[in-house]
Amino acid sequence: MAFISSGYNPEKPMENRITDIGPQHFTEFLQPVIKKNFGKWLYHEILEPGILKHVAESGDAVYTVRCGTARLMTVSHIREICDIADEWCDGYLRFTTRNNIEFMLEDEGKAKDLKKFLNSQKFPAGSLKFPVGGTGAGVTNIVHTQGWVHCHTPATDASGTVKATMDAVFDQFTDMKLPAPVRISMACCLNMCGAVHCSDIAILGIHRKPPIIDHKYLDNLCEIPLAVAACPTGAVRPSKVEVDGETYKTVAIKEERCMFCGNCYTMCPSLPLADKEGDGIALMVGGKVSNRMSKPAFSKVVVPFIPNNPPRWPEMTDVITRILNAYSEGANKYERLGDWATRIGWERFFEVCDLEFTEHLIDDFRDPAYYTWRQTTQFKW
Amino acid sequence: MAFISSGYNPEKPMENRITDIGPQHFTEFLQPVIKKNFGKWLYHEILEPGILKHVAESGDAVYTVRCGTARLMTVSHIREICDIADEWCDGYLRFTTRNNIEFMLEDEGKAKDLKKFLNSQKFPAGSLKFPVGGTGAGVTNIVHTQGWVHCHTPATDASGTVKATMDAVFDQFTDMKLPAPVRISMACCLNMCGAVHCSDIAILGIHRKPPIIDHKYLDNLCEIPLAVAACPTGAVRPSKVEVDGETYKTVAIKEERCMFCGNCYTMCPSLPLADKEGDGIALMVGGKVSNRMSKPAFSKVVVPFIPNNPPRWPEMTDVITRILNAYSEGANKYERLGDWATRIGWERFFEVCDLEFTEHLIDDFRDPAYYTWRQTTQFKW
Amino acid sequence: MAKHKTPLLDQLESGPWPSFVSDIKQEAESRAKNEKGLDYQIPADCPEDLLGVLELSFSDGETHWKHGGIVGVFGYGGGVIGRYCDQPEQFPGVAHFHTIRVAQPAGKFYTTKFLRDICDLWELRGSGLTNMHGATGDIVLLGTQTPQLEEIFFELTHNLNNDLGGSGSNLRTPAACMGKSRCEYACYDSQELCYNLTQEYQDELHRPAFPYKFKFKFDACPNGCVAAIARSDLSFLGTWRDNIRVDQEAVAAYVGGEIAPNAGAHAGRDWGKFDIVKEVVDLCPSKAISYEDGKLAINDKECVRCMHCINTMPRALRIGEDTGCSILCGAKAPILDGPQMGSLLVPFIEVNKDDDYQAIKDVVEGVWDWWMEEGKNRERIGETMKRLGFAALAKAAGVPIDARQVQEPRHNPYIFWKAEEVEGGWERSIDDFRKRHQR
Amino acid sequence: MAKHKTPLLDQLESGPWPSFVSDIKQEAESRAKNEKGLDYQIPADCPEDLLGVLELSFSDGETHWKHGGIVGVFGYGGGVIGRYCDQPEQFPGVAHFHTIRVAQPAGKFYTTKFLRDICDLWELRGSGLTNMHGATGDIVLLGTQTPQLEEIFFELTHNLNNDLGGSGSNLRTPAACMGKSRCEYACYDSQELCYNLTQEYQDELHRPAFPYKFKFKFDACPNGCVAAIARSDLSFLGTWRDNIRVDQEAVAAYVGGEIAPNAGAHAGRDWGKFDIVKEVVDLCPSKAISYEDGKLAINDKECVRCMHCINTMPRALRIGEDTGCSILCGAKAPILDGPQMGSLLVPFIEVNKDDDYQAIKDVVEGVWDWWMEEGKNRERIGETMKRLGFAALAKAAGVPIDARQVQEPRHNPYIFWKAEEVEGGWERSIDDFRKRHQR
Ligand code: SRM
Ligand code: SRM
Ligand code: SRM
Ligand code: SRM
Ligand code: SF4
Ligand code: SF4
Ligand code: SF4
Ligand code: SF4
Ligand code: SF4
Ligand code: SF4
Ligand code: SF4
Ligand code: SF4
Repeated sequence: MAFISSGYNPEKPMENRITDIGPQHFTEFLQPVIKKNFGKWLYHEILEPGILKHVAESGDAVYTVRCGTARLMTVSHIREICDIADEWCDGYLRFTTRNNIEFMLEDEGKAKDLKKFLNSQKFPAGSLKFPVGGTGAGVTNIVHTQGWVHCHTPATDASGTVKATMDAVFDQFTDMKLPAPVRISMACCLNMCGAVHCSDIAILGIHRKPPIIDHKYLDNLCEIPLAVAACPTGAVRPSKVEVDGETYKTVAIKEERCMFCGNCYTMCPSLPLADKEGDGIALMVGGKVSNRMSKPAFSKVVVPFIPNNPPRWPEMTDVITRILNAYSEGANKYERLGDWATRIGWERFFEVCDLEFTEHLIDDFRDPAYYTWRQTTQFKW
Repeated sequence: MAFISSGYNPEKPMENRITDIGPQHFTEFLQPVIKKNFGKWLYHEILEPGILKHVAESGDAVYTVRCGTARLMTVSHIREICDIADEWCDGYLRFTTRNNIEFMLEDEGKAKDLKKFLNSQKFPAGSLKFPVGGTGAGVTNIVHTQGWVHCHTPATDASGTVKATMDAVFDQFTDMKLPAPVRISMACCLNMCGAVHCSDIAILGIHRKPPIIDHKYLDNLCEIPLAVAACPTGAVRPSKVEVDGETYKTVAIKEERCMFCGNCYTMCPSLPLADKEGDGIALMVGGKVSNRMSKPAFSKVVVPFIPNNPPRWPEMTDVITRILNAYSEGANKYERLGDWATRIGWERFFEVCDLEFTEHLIDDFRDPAYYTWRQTTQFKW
Repeated sequence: MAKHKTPLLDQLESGPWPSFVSDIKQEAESRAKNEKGLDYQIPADCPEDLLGVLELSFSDGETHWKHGGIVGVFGYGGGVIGRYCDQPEQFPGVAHFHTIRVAQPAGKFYTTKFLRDICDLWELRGSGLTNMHGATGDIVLLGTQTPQLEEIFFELTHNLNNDLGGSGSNLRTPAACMGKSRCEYACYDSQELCYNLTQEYQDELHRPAFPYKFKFKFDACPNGCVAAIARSDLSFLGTWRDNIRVDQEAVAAYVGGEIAPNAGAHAGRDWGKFDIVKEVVDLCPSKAISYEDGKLAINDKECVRCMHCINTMPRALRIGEDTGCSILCGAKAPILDGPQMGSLLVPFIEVNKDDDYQAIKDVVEGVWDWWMEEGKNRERIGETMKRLGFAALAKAAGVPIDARQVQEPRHNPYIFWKAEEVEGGWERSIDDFRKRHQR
Repeated sequence: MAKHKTPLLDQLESGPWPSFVSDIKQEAESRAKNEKGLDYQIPADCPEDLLGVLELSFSDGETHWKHGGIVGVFGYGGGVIGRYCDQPEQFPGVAHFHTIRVAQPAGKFYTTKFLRDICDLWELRGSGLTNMHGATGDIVLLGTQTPQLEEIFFELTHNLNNDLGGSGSNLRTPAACMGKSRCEYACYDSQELCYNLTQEYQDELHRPAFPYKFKFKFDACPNGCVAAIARSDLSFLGTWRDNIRVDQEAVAAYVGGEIAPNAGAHAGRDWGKFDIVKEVVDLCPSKAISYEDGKLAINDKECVRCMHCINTMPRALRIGEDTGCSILCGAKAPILDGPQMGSLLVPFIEVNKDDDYQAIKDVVEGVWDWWMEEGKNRERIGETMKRLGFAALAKAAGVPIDARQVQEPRHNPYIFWKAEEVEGGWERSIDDFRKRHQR
C-alpha cells in the first residue's frame, strides 16, 4: 500500500484547513417537487404498505416508497441504492429517522413499479435487499447500536439481534394490521445508545457479573478517582492489593452493591464486565415518544434476562412475537402497546403474554422506585 | 388542694397493678339494634343532610343523626352530649373518624326531631353546639391537630384556623351540594399530625426562618449527633462557637439548605424556629384517600404562604372558599377536587381559582421532584 | 371576670361552628363555681390559663409550649406527652400540662356511662379539656401534672377497665372504621381485627422497642373511612375475590328515579335525572360495566373493586361474598423524604377469626422482625422499604411476589442480581479473561 | 474462500430481512477482486476480519473491542471514536478500527452524488462499511486507522463541503425530522432551525467545553418523529396557539367512508366502519371535541394539541396558523440515575428566522452558561436540573415561571424560602427570643 495524500500537510496542519463548516444546507439535497412545495403540504395518504402520497397546496403530489435496511451497510450497497435513486428518482433519496430509505417519485404508477422492483432484489443467500414497508400501524425498522461489531461495552450483539427480530416480525413490517405503530429499539448495554428507554418494545443487552479487576495494570491505565466517582451506587473504592508479592494501587468493588451498569468500565479499561454466562438480554416494553393521546412514556422491564443465544436468539424472538400477538389481539385501534398494558393493568399483561413476574421486575433503584409500586387497592384478579 | 389517692401506692408500684388490657371490647358499647344486625346491613340512605338510615337484612333500620364538634371539648360539653344520648338514644353514641358525633335512633320521626333539637342548641355567645350535617357530597368536619393549644412546634394555630374555616364553609357542611365529598384537614407543622398529605383541601402551618441557635445551652439540652442526624438536608453540623468569651460545643446551620421542617427542633429544644413573621400557612389541595374511581392521591401545594392573621385568617378562608366555589362550578358529579383539577389541568386550576403560580410551587425536593414536572407538550392555553 | 383578657379569642365565639373558646369558658366557669365541691387535683383555673396562653400566641404569633420531658407511667414507654409552658409565672395553671392518650374502643362507639366516667376522672385529675379524638384515634386528655399520671392510670385500669394508648417508638393505638357495626360495605370485621391485634400486641404498644412509631389502621372496604392507606404503616383494607351481587330490579328502580343515586348524597343540588350510563358505566375505572336492554352486567374479572358502582347504587349492588383484606405497607406523613401512601404488600388475605388471625399476624411479625433488624433510628417502615427495596420487605413478610404489587414494572434496568442467580457465579480470574482478551 | 469460517453468522443470511452478513461478504468480495484497482489505504481484507472477530464474539459471547485511545483530528475534540481489537494478531485488518461521525444534512435528504462521494472516500480510506445512520443522526463511517483521519477530514471538508459530527463532551450533531420538506404537520421549519443552530454552535460542537455531552433534536410537531423529547438535552417540538382548522366537508367524507382514517395507516386489518365518536371524539385526551348534527366542533381552549384528531383525519383537520415551538430540557438515557424525558421549559416560543432565532439562542445560551457553571463532571443537564431544581434552570434560561411547566404542583411543603422573601429576614437574636420564651 502506498500512502495517498489528500493534500493534507502534516507539517502544516493549518495550511488550507477548512473547519467548522457543519453539514451542507439541506436544501442542496431536496428533490425538486419537495423543494417547490416546501412548507406547503396539505395532507398525505398511505396508498399501500410502504407507499406514501403527499399532496401539496399547489396540487402537486409526491409518492414515497419506503424500504428497510440493515443500517450496517457497505459502500457497495449504498452505490446500489444510488443506482436505483438515479434510475427512478432523478438522483434523490432520503433516510428516515429509523434507518429506512425513502425513494420519492412524482408518478403513482412508477412508485408502485418501484415497490415491485425493490421487493424483488435479493442478496445471493436469499434475504431481501430492499423490503418495502414500515408505514402506518405496523412494525418499522429497529433503531439500534453497535454491539459486538464495534463497541467495547456491549452485553450482546446489535446487528444480530436486530436481524433475528426483524425476520421474526417481518409480516408486521410489510402489513399494517396492528392497532397502532410499534417501535422496536435495541441497545447493547445500559448506556442505551439505542435510546430504548422509550420504545414500544426494547431489546437491551445487560451484564450480570461485577467487573473483574485487573489489579496489576489498573493504576497505569486508569485514573482511580474517576473510576470511583463513576459508580452510581458507590460500589467502587480505592484500595491496595498484593499480587505475587507486589503491592498495587487499585480499587475494590462491593459486589453486592453492583448493578452491572458498566460505568466504571467506561472510565477504566481494567474493569471489564463481559462474560458469556453473565451477559444477555432484558426486554422492556410500553414506552413511547409521541404526544398523541397519551404522554410520552418510559419502557418497563418485563423480562429481566434472556441468555445470549446467537445467532438467532430464539428465546428472545419468541417472547417478542408473543407480546406482539397478545397486543394485536387485545388492544383498541390507535392504542399504543404501553397504553394497552396500562389499560388492562400490568398484572393482566403478564397473564396474557404468558410471562413470569419476578422480584427483579419490581423497581428498587433509588427513591423513584416507590412510584412504580401500587398505592391503591385497585387491581385485577 | 389535698392529694386524693386513687389507690396507687408509689412505694409498691407493682401492687395491684393492671397493665396491658387495651381498650374494652367494642361490643360493650354497641347500641342494641346495631349489635343485633352486626354484619347484616343491607343498604343505607341519607334522608336529609346529617341523617342516615341504615337498613339491615332483618328489616331493622337505624337512624343516625350526625353533628359537628370542635373536637377540643370540655367535660361539661361531653356531659351535655351524654345527656342528649341518654334522653334520645338509650345512652349510646359514637364519634366518627372525623370527630363528628353520631346519635343512633330507631325511629325516623324522633331522628328528625333530634336534628331540630341539636340545631337549636347554642353557646351563650351564639355559636351552635351541635350543628347537624357532614354527610354526603359536602364538607364535613376538619381533622386537625394541637396548634398553639398544646404543641411546641406549630407554625400556626389549629383550633383557630379550623373554627375560622368551618364558619366560612358552614353552608357546605349543612348542605350536600358539592360534586363529591370535600375533606379538609389541618396540621400545624410539617410533621403533619393532621395527615393533610392526602386531603381535598389542607391547611398547613409552615415556618420560613431557619432555627435560632441557643449556643450557650445547646450542648446541655441536646444530643448533638441526634440533632445533626435529624436534618433531612444535611444542613446541621457540629461546631464550636465563642459567646461572651467562652467556647461552647454547639451546631452550625447552613441556612440556605434549610427547608424549615423543624426536625432538628424536634430533637433539640435549643433550635427554635417559631417566628411571628416567618410563620404562617400553606394551602394544599387535591389529595384523597378513597379508592373510588381514582387512586388515592397526595395533596399539592397551591398557595405557598399566607401570613398568620389571627383570630380569623381571612386571607386563608378567602382562598379556601374561592377554591371550593370554582370546584363546585367546574367539577362533574362524583368528581373529587383533585380529579377535577387533574382533568382540567393544573394550569387551568390556577386560572379558575385566580391563584398565582410561583416558583415555590414547583417541586425541587429530591429526585421525585422530576415526576411532577411536565414531560409532554400537552398543555392548555 | 375572666382571669385573662382574650379579645382575639373572643372573636372566635361568633359564627355558626361550635366555638371551642365558648366551651373552654364554660368549663372555666364551671370549675370556678365548683358546684360539686371537688378538690381539683390540678389548678382549678387551668382552662383560664390555657385561654390566656393561647391569646398570647394569637397576639404574638408564636407557640408558648416547650418540649416535654420524659414523663409517663411506670413500665410504659408511651401514652403520655409531657408538656410545659414557657411562661409559667404568667400562666401557672398550665405550667405543667401533659396530655394522656386513652385507648379508644374500635369504631368509637360509646356508652354514656363510659364517657361520664372519663369526665369524672378528668375533671378531678386533669384540666377538664379533651380532644375527642386525636388524629391517631385516641381519646386525648389535654393537660395534667406529673403527680397525677399514676393516679389516672390506676383509675383508668381499675375503674374504667381501659388502658392508655400509644406514643413514642411503639405501636400506636390502632384504629378502625365502624365496619360491620353499621356499614353494608364491610368486607371483614375491621373492629374485631383491630381489637384482636391491639390486644395481641399490648407489649409492642406500651414498651418502645421499634426504630420509630408504627401504626395500624383498619378500613373494612376500599372507601377508606379511617384513611388507613394514607396514615398507617400497615393498612388493612377490605376487598373481595368473587362477583359483585346485582339486583336488577333495584337497578331498574335507580334508572326509573325511584331511588336516589349514592343514597341521596347529592340531594342538595339538582343534578338532573340519574343517567346510569354517564354516572356509572362511563365512570367505572376499568370499564367493566355494561348496561343494555335495562340490564346491568359487570365483568367481574376486569373489576378493580373501586366501590364506585356500589356506592352509587347501594340498593342494587353489593360487595362479593368471598371477602378478606388487602394489606398495604409504609404510609406516612412527609417527614423526612416526602409523603407515602401504603404500597400493596398482600393483595388478598383471609381474615379468619377461627385461627386467631394467624396468617395476618405472621405478616405483621415478619415485617416487624425485618424492620427491627434493618431499620435505622427514627426510620419509618416506609422509609426502610424504600431504602432496601420492596422485594426485601415482601420476602421478610413471607409474601410471594405478585405483579399486583406494582402499578408498573421498573423503568430502569438496574437489577441487583445475586451471584447465585448467575450461571457460573461471580468468581472469575483476570488471567482467564486476558487469555481471551488482550490488554 | 472466505478468510474466516463464520458458521454462526452464515445463519443470519437466511430470512427475509436484509442481511448485514451478506452485505459485508459482498464488500469483502469486491475488495478482494478490487476491480477498480484501488490502492486501499487500510487493509483490503478488513471486512473479512470484521466478520471473523464478530464470529468469535458470536461463539464466545463476549466483545473483542477495547477502549479507544484519544484519536482525532487536529483542533477538534470529537467526531472520531477510537477503537482497537483485542485479538489483533488473529484479525490484523481490524486491529485499529476507528469510526468517523460525519454530520448529516438536516432531515437526511440526499443526492446520489453526495452519497457516491462518501462511498468513494470510504472505500479508499476506510473499511467500506458504514452505519446509515448512527443513533444520534450522523453518517457513521465504520473502521479506519489513525493515519487516515486527517486525510479523510481534509477530503470531507475540501471535496464534500462537509464537516465531522460530534462526540465527547460537546454539542452532539443535532438532528431534525423531515418537517416542512414533506410533512403537512410541521409547525415550524425544523430543518432550518437545526441547520442554523448547528452552524451557530460549531465551536461547541467540535471543542469540548461542556461537563458532558449535549444534544439538540428538532421535531416540527408533537408527533415526535425524531424522538426529541426522549433523546435530546434540549428538544424543540412544534406547536401552535390558535385554532385547529376544520374542513367540515372533509369531516363528512371521513364519516361517509370516502376517506380512510389516519391516512390509511390501519388498512391491513378490517377494523369496521370509521366511527368518528369512538375513534376521535372519545379519544381526545382533553375531551375538547364534539360531533353533533354532522359537524365537528373543537373547543380549542381546552385542546392540548396532542395531534390525535389531526392524525386521524389529516384531510379534514389542520394544525393552527399561529405556530412556534415548545422547548423541553433534560432528556437522556438511564445512566446514571434513571431515564429522563425532556421537561417543558418554554411552553411556546416563536421560531423566527428573521432575527436569526435570537430568542431561541438566548434560551440555549442561558441554559449552557448555567450548566457550565454548575454542572459537575459527566453530569447531563437533566441531572443538573434535578439536583438544583427546575426553577433554577428556568431562571438561568431567562424563562418566566408558568404553571404549564409542571404536570402538578409539589406534593411536599419543603420550600426553600430565601431570607429576602421573608418579612424581617433571618437575622434574629436568641436573647430576644428568650425574652418571649423561657428555656
Ligand atoms: C454510535 C452510537 C450508537 C450507534 O450505533 O448508533 C453510539 C455509540 C457509543 N456511545 Fe452512545 N452512541 C450513539 C448514540 C447515543 C444515544 C442516542 C441519541 O443520541 O439519540 C444515546 C442515548 C441518548 C442520550 O444521549 O442519553 C447514547 C447514550 C450513550 C451513553 C449514556 C449517556 C448518558 O448520559 O446516559 C454513553 C456513555 C458515555 O457517554 O460514557 C454512550 C457512549 C457511547 C460510546 C462512545 C461508548 C463509550 O462509552 O465510549 C459508543 C461508541 C461505540 C462505537 O464503538 O462506535 N452513549 N448514545 C450513536 C452515535 C452515532 C451518531 O453520532 O449518530
Ligand atoms: C362515619 C364514617 C366512618 C367512621 O367509622 O367514622 C363514614 C361513614 C360513611 N362513609 Fe366514609 N365515613 C367516614 C369517613 C370517611 C373518610 C375518612 C376521612 O375523610 O378522613 C373517607 C376517605 C375520604 C377521602 O377519600 O379523602 C371516606 C370515604 C367514603 C367514600 C368515598 C367517597 C369518594 O367519593 O371518594 C364513601 C362512598 C360514598 O360516599 O358513597 C363513603 C361512604 C360512607 C358511608 C355511606 C358508608 C355506609 O354505608 O354507611 C357512610 C356514610 C357516608 C356519609 O357520611 O355520607 N366513605 N369516608 C366517617 C365519617 C366522617 C365524618 O364525620 O364526616
Ligand atoms: C396528638 C396528635 C395531634 C392531634 O392533635 O390529634 C399528635 C401530636 C404530636 N405529634 Fe403526631 N400527633 C398525632 C397524630 C399524628 C398523625 C396522624 C395519624 O396517626 O393518623 C401523623 C401522620 C401520620 C404518620 O404517622 O406519618 C403524625 C405525625 C407526626 C410526626 C411525623 C412522623 C413521620 O414519620 O412523618 C411527628 C414527629 C415525630 O415523630 O418526631 C409527630 C409528633 C408529634 C408530637 C409528639 C410532637 C413532637 O414532636 O414531640 C405532637 C405532640 C403534640 C402535643 O403536644 O400533644 N407526629 N402524628 C395526634 C395523636 C393523637 C392520638 O393519639 O390520637
Ligand atoms: C419518515 C419519518 C420522519 C423522518 O424525518 O424520518 C416519519 C414520518 C411520518 N410520521 Fe412519524 N415518522 C418517523 C418517525 C417517527 C417516530 C420516531 C421513532 O419511531 O423513533 C415517532 C415516535 C414514535 C413513538 O411515539 O414512539 C413517530 C410518530 C408519529 C406519529 C404518532 C404515532 C402514534 O400513534 O403515537 C404519527 C401520527 C400517525 O401515525 O398518524 C406520525 C406521522 C408521520 C407521518 C404521517 C407524517 C406525515 O404527514 O408525513 C409520516 C408517515 C408516517 C408513516 O410512516 O406511516 N409519526 N414517527 C420517520 C419514519 C421512521 C421509519 O422509518 O419508520
Ligand atoms: S449501547 Fe453500550 S455497547 Fe452499545 S454502542 Fe452504546 S455504549 Fe456501546
Ligand atoms: S458496573 Fe456500575 S454499579 Fe457495578 S461497580 Fe461498575 S459502576 Fe458500580
Ligand atoms: S402537626 Fe406539628 S405542631 Fe401540630 S401537633 Fe403535630 S407535631 Fe405538633
Ligand atoms: S429545620 Fe429542617 S431543614 Fe432546617 S436545619 Fe432543621 S432539620 Fe434541617
Ligand atoms: S371503610 Fe368501607 S366498610 Fe368501613 S365504614 Fe367506610 S364504607 Fe363502610
Ligand atoms: S367496583 Fe369499580 S371497578 Fe368494579 S365494576 Fe364497580 S365501578 Fe367498576
Ligand atoms: S414530527 Fe411532526 S412535523 Fe415532523 S415529520 Fe413527524 S409528523 Fe411531520
Ligand atoms: S389535537 Fe388532541 S387534544 Fe386537541 S382536539 Fe385534537 S384530539 Fe383533542
